[in-house]
Amino acid sequence: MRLRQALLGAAALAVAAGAPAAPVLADLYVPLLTYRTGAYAGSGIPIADGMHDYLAMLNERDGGIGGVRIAIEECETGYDAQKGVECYESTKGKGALVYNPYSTGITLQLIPKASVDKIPVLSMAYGLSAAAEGETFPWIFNPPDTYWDGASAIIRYIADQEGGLDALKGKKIGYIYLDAGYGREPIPLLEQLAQNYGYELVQYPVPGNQMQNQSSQWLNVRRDRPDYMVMWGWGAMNPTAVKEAAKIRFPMEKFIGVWWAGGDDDARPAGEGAKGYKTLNFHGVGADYGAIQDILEHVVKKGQSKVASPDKVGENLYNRGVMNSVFIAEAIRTAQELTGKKEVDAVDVRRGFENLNITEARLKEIGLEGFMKPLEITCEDHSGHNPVYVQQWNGQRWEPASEWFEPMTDVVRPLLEQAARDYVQANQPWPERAEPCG
Amino acid sequence: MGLMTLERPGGKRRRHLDEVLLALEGVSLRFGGVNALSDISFDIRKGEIRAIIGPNGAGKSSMLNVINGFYQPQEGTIRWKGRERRRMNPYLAASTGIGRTFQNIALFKGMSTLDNVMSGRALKMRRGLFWQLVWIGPARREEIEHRRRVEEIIDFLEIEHIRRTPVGKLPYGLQKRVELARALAMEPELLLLDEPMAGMNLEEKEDMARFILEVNEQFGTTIALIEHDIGVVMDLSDRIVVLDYGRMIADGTPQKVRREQAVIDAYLGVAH
Amino acid sequence: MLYRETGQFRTSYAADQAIFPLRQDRIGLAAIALVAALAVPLLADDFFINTIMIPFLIFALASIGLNLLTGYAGLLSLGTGAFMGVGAYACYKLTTFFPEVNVLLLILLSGFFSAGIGFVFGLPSLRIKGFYLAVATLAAQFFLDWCFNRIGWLYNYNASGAIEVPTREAFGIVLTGPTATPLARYMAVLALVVLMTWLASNLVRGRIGRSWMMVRDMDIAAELMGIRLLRTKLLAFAVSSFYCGVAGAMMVFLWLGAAEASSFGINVSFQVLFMVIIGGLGSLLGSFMGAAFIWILPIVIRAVPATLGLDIGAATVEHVSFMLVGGLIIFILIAEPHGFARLWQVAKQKMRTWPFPY
Amino acid sequence: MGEILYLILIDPFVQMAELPDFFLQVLWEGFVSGILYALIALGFVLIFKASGVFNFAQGIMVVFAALSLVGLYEAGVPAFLALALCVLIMLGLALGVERLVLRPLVNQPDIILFMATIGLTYFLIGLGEFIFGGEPKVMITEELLLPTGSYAWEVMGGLVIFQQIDIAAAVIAVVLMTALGLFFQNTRIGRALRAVADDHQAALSVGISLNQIWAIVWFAAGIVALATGIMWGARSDVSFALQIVALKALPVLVLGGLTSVPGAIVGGLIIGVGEKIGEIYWGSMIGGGIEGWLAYFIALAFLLVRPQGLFGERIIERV
Repeated sequence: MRLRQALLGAAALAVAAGAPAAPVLADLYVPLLTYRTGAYAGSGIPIADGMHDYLAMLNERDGGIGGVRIAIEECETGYDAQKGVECYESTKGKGALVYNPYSTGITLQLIPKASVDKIPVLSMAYGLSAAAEGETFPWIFNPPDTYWDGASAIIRYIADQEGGLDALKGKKIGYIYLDAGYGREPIPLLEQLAQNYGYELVQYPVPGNQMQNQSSQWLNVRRDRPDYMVMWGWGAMNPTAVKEAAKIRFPMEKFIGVWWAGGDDDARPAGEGAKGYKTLNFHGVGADYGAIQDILEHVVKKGQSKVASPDKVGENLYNRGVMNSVFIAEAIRTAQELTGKKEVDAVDVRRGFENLNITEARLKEIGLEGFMKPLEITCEDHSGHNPVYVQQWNGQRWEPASEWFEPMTDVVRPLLEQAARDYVQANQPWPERAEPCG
Repeated sequence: MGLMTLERPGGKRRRHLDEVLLALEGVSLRFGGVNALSDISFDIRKGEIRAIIGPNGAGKSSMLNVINGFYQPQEGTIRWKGRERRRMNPYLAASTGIGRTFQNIALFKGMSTLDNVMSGRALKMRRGLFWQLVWIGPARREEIEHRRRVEEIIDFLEIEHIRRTPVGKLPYGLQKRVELARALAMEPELLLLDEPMAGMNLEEKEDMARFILEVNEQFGTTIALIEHDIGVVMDLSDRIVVLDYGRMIADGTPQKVRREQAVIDAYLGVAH
Repeated sequence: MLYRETGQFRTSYAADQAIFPLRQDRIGLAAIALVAALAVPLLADDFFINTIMIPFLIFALASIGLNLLTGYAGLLSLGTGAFMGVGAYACYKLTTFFPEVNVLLLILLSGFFSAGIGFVFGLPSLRIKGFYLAVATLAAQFFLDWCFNRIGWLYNYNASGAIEVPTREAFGIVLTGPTATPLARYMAVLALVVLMTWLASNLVRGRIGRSWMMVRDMDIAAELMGIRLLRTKLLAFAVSSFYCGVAGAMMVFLWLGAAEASSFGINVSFQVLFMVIIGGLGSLLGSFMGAAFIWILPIVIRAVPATLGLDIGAATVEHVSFMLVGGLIIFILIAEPHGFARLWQVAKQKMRTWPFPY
Repeated sequence: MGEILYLILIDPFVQMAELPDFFLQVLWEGFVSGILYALIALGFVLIFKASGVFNFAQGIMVVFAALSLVGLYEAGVPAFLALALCVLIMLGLALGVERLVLRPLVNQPDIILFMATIGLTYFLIGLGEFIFGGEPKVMITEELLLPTGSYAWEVMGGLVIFQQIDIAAAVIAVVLMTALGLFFQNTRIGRALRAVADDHQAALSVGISLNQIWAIVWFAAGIVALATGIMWGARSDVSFALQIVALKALPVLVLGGLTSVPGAIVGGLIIGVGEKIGEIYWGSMIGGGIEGWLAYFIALAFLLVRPQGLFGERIIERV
């Protein structure tokens, strides 16, 4: 450690190689890989704020988790794989307990490393869907839902609107997505379901360098006249898509995004035109939760948060960040209970995740009653395949537009198992699970 | 006219003035509607110094460009070493023994004198990519062998002291000399010199004239040159072609050309 | 004082043509070699090797590749990132087809694929020059980017659309994949980079290197001296792309561990172009200096607040880092447009004649 | 084989004929994005013409100008005052660039100046995010009294929708280009600028101040950037991702010829319309999303025929 600092210092044009400001070892060190810069900052900033503020609130209100303070360190990745690896390498030596890459690309880089470096990766509802297979990926967790859950839930929702799965036959469903690993992941499932239920899937890829220039895709939509549009967008792609949809007068209530296409800043720029736009969600929005009020009181009011204004607290993606940190905190707490130690390490936290059981009662305890559905992770299932709901933009904020409902876990599960087998096959020799369950 | 009084060491020169190296017949070159050259016929014989003169815009440089294949004439035939050539390109010209210098110095500015002269050997070096990469062995031997020849030329032209200097930093006169060295490194049979003495002072001109003569004698290189300084041309060359407005108005020995009325008119600017 | 050549005579053309004719230079090189091959592995920690040394060497190799094209042959390219990508995807397919073959060999082989692609995209260079050509290379950048996304075969139809580096060995040592130690990967990178740098230095001082520089400095004169322009330019494209391709394969296999199309985006092209220009066009040593500067500077900037115990947000540091890097690039270009390589030369010249000012 | 040829050579035209209203819509969309490309390219051309600098920073100037405008507004400055202040900011930027970047780098090779503008791009990205944050912002379209509605035109049994903001963009682009044209044609500075474009040395020798000219063209390019930023910001939002779109101006630029203002406009329209038609009628055959590179290939195809671009000055090779 000292050598590295010395080398760095020497390179730093003789910046004094002082003692590193590494966290005191007794702390629970949680690095947050965030991005507040670059083309995806629009989505990255509220999530970063939410993640940071919940953990900071625990420090302020409870003195950390189980009485041990959390050392929070943000590392800026810019949604860039190179910087992501740099962040990983620079923080893992400090005793990182868990990583949240918030980028499919970085997640894929970390998946093989996790089992070698023995640090769990929490890719909350993103990353590799197959990672839900705990037996194959003991170090990766992607609760509460995988992309395939999301895609199947949207199809189920559309079926409900149309009056049952049978009514899907002959329907045309358009799929507009960011042309990268992230957007392409749901395609196998959507195609599978198209076979099962007889709808036609039309794809509209949006290249990364065309995110803000989507008029071609939407012209195609206008020509093809799909009955529904499904979107897997991120960053600057989302607001542009919503605007373009409004422009071609696509019926917004038939335009449904995944949970990542549901930032408040995604819908707001389109003004009135965005009214009716829907996205999936798996947690509540707004600030009317005890824990979030605590954040306002203990963190935002004290000026320790980076949010631009207090009314950003409670926005959809902010709450997404909060939920992410709830998972981290609860996993650490579970690990503390399981091991009896207060200062847990990354191996313990993995166990904590695997035994994570956030019940209604627990949600009430932490001031998040009704915020999300109870979540239970098992050794086999690292996702939970939790219920989701559809929310709708009313011009000002998101409002629930459906009850909570289950994704098509029965369709998703076999596909996940197959994908996990394929992954292992492609990455031979893949380590056998050595970690005991429980 | 008599600024330069070079002694022609005429008798000592070995000559094969009967053997025609390059012959042009009825060559015409047009750019769009402009006739750069019309119906030019003359020849260059082995071992001679042949001058092409004429006022500005007479088509002299175009003539050289036609000879070494940079321009394709629309009409006419060119016989090079006894064989008529249809399509010429600079690569063929260079590889069959035509070397040249340029009116506005065309040295490789980012390279040293040595590298510039070495670049004249480019066509003579044979080792391919593989040996170039490995270097040790054939490629290095080849490089050293050619280096030896190049050093001879450098000695000959008395530019040893600037061997390592980037050519961009050299004074004008020396650059011209390096350019000559580079052309000589190609070991051409026919050397085209485009205004080798333009912009030089008297002393530099004398040096350059001496080099041209020595090249002609020692290496037996046939030389075709364009030059504005009529005095130099008259003293140096064996035969002279005079161009004006793309047409040939005279051809012959200096003595003969000097007397032609058309030449005098062209130079004094009589209205056409 | 230390840097005097007095008393060292070159008695043959061979000695005069050596890369390092001066004894002091040879001693310096040996010292660097010792540090790189012994001191770094023995003393440095994983972070230093993984985050500084490996990427630095890989980018240095990519810079050499671009430098051969832009610095030596004078052809400006903005497609470096994509050519690196071709190498990476080729290597991925090769390791899929030939799992048993020495992975270092496959990394080198993958260079041939990017050389081929570079050759094709070099074809317009005969007619198109300067910035026009640069824009034409952008066509390669964006088209190849699209291919990396669209041609499922390239990434074995992974649902994630990414390539994941499998575990492969060379000489019985695991070099790629998650179980490869940073040290093993570092030594592999070092060996390949040293080898290829040596080859490049041979190339640029011989006939081929000279023919590139001829084309760069004055293409018409080069043509009239018998250089075949298309052939020379295409060779430059192919060799340059070979180097970039190998660098790309190394980037994914020996450094990142996984990649998707966006890993080879236009930003990478600019990153490498920066390295070449800041280091010095037409200088292999400059490629190393440029890569060191452009890669390490932002890391140092990011480390500064933590080292000094300042609490500045990660995003702010990033913003400042952008401003500093941008500002420094302009500053360096103003101070010495020919890059670090020229600065180094000038410094050496000063040392030679020290203590006399001339 | 025949089937493939049919798909490539005939089917797209059948589609165009079958849905003429849709084809009109495609043309219109292509026209509008072409206008926006042309505006970005215009900024490039102004600077290239006067100083020979290939200004890579034009894209980020667009973002920076739009961000400043929205940022000032969000800070409580009234919309039109913010617009005026933005003009001043662009003036400051032009003076700063001239003084700190161009003047010290005068007479350096093109590629060095090009790199300096990439350095400038990095600097402006950092500065912009530092001041205004990385969040995307909503363009203050209505506050600037720009129309936001749309017209629907029933034609040929269908519907063509014109966004008012797009029409406004076209109008503003035309006004801007005309104004610039008149400025260069009829004012002393304009004439000086054309003189500089023809020959730096000659211009210097008749007493034209290069520094002044450079500051003026950078300022003009800044104004163009501001207009582009407003228009493109209104179409999507104001964020740093916009500068990627600005890269599209490069093929437009080389297609038109680096030094030609009409070239930028014609090039913009060719690229804008060409890539829309290509994407919609041919793109789906190979999976779509080809717009990312199609523009470059269109430009490349033109360049192979005319290496100096459509309106560029002919490159004459001589020795």
